[in-house]
Amino acid sequence: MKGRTRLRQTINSIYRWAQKNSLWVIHYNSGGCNGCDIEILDLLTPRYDVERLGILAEGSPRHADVLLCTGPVTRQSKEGLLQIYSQMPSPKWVVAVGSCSITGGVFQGSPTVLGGIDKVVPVDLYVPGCATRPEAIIAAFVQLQERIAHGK
Amino acid sequence: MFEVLFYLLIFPGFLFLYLCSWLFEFLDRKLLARFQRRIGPPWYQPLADLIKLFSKEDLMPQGANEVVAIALPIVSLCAVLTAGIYVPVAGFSPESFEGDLIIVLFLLSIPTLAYYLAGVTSVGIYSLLGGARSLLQFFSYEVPLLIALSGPAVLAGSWSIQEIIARQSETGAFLLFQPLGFLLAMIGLIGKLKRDPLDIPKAKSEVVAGSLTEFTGVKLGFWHLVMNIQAVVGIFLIINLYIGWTSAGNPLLNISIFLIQWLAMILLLSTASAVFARLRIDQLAGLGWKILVPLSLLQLTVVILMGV
Amino acid sequence: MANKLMPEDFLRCVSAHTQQPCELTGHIINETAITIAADDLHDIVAALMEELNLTHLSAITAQQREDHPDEIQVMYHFWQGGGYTLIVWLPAAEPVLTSLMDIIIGADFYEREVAEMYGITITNREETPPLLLPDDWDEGPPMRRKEKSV
Amino acid sequence: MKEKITIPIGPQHPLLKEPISLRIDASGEEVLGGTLRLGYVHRGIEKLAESRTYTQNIPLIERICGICSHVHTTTFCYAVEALLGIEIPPRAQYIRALLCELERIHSHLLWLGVLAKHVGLETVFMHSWHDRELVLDIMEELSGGRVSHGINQIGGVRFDVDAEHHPMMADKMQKLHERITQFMQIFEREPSIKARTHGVAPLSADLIRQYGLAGPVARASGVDVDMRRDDPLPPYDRLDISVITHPDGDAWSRTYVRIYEIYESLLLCEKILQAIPEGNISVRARRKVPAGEVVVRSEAPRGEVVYYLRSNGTEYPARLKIRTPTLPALAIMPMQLAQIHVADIPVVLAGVDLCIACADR
Repeated sequence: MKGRTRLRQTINSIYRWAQKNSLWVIHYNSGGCNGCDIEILDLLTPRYDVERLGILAEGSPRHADVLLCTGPVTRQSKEGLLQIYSQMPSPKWVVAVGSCSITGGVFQGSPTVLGGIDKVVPVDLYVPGCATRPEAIIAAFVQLQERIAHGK
Repeated sequence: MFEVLFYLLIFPGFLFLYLCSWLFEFLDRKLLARFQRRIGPPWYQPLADLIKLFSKEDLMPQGANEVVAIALPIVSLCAVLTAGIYVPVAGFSPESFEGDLIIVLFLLSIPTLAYYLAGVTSVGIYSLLGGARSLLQFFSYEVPLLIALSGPAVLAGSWSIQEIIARQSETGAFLLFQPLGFLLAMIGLIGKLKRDPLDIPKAKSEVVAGSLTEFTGVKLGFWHLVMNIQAVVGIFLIINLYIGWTSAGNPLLNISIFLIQWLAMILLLSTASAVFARLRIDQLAGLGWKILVPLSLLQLTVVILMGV
Repeated sequence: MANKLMPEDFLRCVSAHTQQPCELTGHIINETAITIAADDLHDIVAALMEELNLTHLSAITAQQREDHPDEIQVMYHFWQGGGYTLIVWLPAAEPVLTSLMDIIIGADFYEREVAEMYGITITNREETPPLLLPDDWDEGPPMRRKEKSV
Repeated sequence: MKEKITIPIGPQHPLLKEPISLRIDASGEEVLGGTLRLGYVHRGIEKLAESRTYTQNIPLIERICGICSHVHTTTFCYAVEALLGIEIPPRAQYIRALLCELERIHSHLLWLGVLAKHVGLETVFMHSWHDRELVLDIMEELSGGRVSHGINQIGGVRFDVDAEHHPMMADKMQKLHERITQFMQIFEREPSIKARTHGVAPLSADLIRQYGLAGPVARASGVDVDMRRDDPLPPYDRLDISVITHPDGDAWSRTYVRIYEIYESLLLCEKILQAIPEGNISVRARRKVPAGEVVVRSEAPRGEVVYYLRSNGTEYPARLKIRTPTLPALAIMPMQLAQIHVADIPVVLAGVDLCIACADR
């Protein structure tokens, strides 16, 4: 029996190493001011270039591991957020980028705003900042990678 | 028996082709990144991507046909691997007979048809669109590609790749005789591999991920493997048909010369993908039938006259 | 650039198409405004378009002022060299407007927004889904004053 | 494969940075038409603005849209200052105009990258967004923020343009100028781009006038209107602006107009930096605004922004109406969709230069 569990452990650690080094990201804006979205797109550009960390931007939720969402979930875009989250194969992680995706930020109190991604989907990492800086998002990715390496 | 297993699994078989496809994907993404003033992925990225895809949960869209969705990537992987066996690497190929060029061409176009079937069977509008576009694209690049690739066969007077290589070592590389044929073969290869200027079936901003939109986990991993190995085998084929091979003493030197030719071709492909914008499907069809086919026919007649 | 429209011929054209007396008011800075009745809005705008070629409808603003709680003020901001506004007052109980879509197609989105934000029913145009409000919105027009909501 | 299909470009799609729901009905590769559903980004800004004081409103209004945040706060501040009857010092006017022009360059470069990405030219997307970092660096040096700058306040601006900013800005703008000329050459000579943009989704001038469009999309169809020249806010009446138009109104002319507008904005920035007068940068403004109404128009990167503001003597605005340029641009889009291929949808969407956060408010 001992050999089997050690085999399972090595396979799991290899899987974790692979998941750590190959995070495929899908971005969803749930009603924010697109300040954070252009900073997320900035991650792909030469100055910040997240492909060094093995991060790719994907178009289809089926191919994605990390859901990067911005915006203080408006009532109209809540159903889209749930649909994307359900389509993503596990293991999946959710990163909420920007102050309004954490608490509703400057749009708090508006009748059409739910105020925060964690009111709809479970969130793994919060990245504060109003128009989050690309460096902060990269720091969040590095932290997510360490968390994956240690088995969530 | 042991030797066949060695050929099948190790040298021109799965392991060698996988290592080549790993190197190909890494170099391709690295070169594209360097064209864009970016650093690009680390060397182990293709392996990490593949293992991660194998570790993912395998979702199946409700309406899709389970068996077909699993069978397609495996069938196209086998087709591409067997094509890899017949294509000589640095002048050496375990099996060669008259007419193996035609078999290789047929095996290399199985993944495209499998891609179309994958698109049609999986539920979802983007897969349907991606599948239909890949079929449309198949007809517009396949004819010029086949004619261009049959040019060397006509020149060498035989349909066996080894013969073509042997003939070229006597008369010099066919590239010098028919540069146009080489160009058409390259365009056809870009179309077959659905690479950047002609990546219409999987254009991210139009049809999300084409036929592969609904595929997850292991199946997606297989599809990526198929696409990469198809690229590797396609480049080997064009090197053999157009640059030929003259053995140079010890095997180490042979392998390195062949590798250099291979790297040059990858650079060519990456430059093409970094430089050109994506065409529309009707423009590609127009380009294919109005320009590529007449050119390839002209090329063929020139070759026939030259050959006689 | 089309010639600059003078306020005098703006007033002349508007008063030519309405019985009530109307005069230029300057209470909105940067704009020359005229208050008109709701039901001759349509043909005044039509006349303005033909005679003065005033086609650029910048925006439609609606509001329920605290000093006129039982009325809704709707303002059509035009622009040609300078700002020109037509002001219409509607009863807050059941506000009704005639659509300008048949002469200015651009008014479509502005009218739909004003209709759903203030609960104004707009006649002679087809029924359309909400423009900005979520599909499951059931709390009535959001911009109306809460204590006066009918 | 000629039966009718409906392609959902839903709330999430690689084509869209922001959520809208566009249902395209096509038969085969021909697009027949499209229906649009907005409201995914509607946060009720006008409702929120009534429950905040004028100074608290500036951070809110800055977050209507991340790309044109400075134009919104500038228009709002000019509206409040008009109601207060105060005149901000000329240096503050020039600094506001400088940031408006920098934001226009930033927005057009961003759009250039997005168009190239949709046409399949990842390389131009990477290069143009890398050069956009130059503009972001300048804005960060001036105001500390890359996207939302927070430089405006009622009565003037909060940060000054110091002496050592001038050489830094001049050098970066010179580099930007060379890069833009290279992009223009790429877009003019590259045959595959020309094939994808020439003659795609043309818009006639009177269609533009019927929809009341005024912006790069209108100028690309030959309608010669620019709020900086026709209805200028303070510093622009002292600067001469040449308006760039293009006669035939298709995807290529929209590209042409926007790229040359980057040149024009660079020139304007240099003129502003030379003509900037000395003096303090803000004036004290009372918290309570006397009763009154005002309408202010200004030129955002995407067209005409209209602000209607009414005050009732308290320190809270009584009514704030914002009309952003993307709304009419979205209204005209179904007309463009009726004559293109499925593969042209990205080019049309990029041509409209969608800013849904502006449109939905």
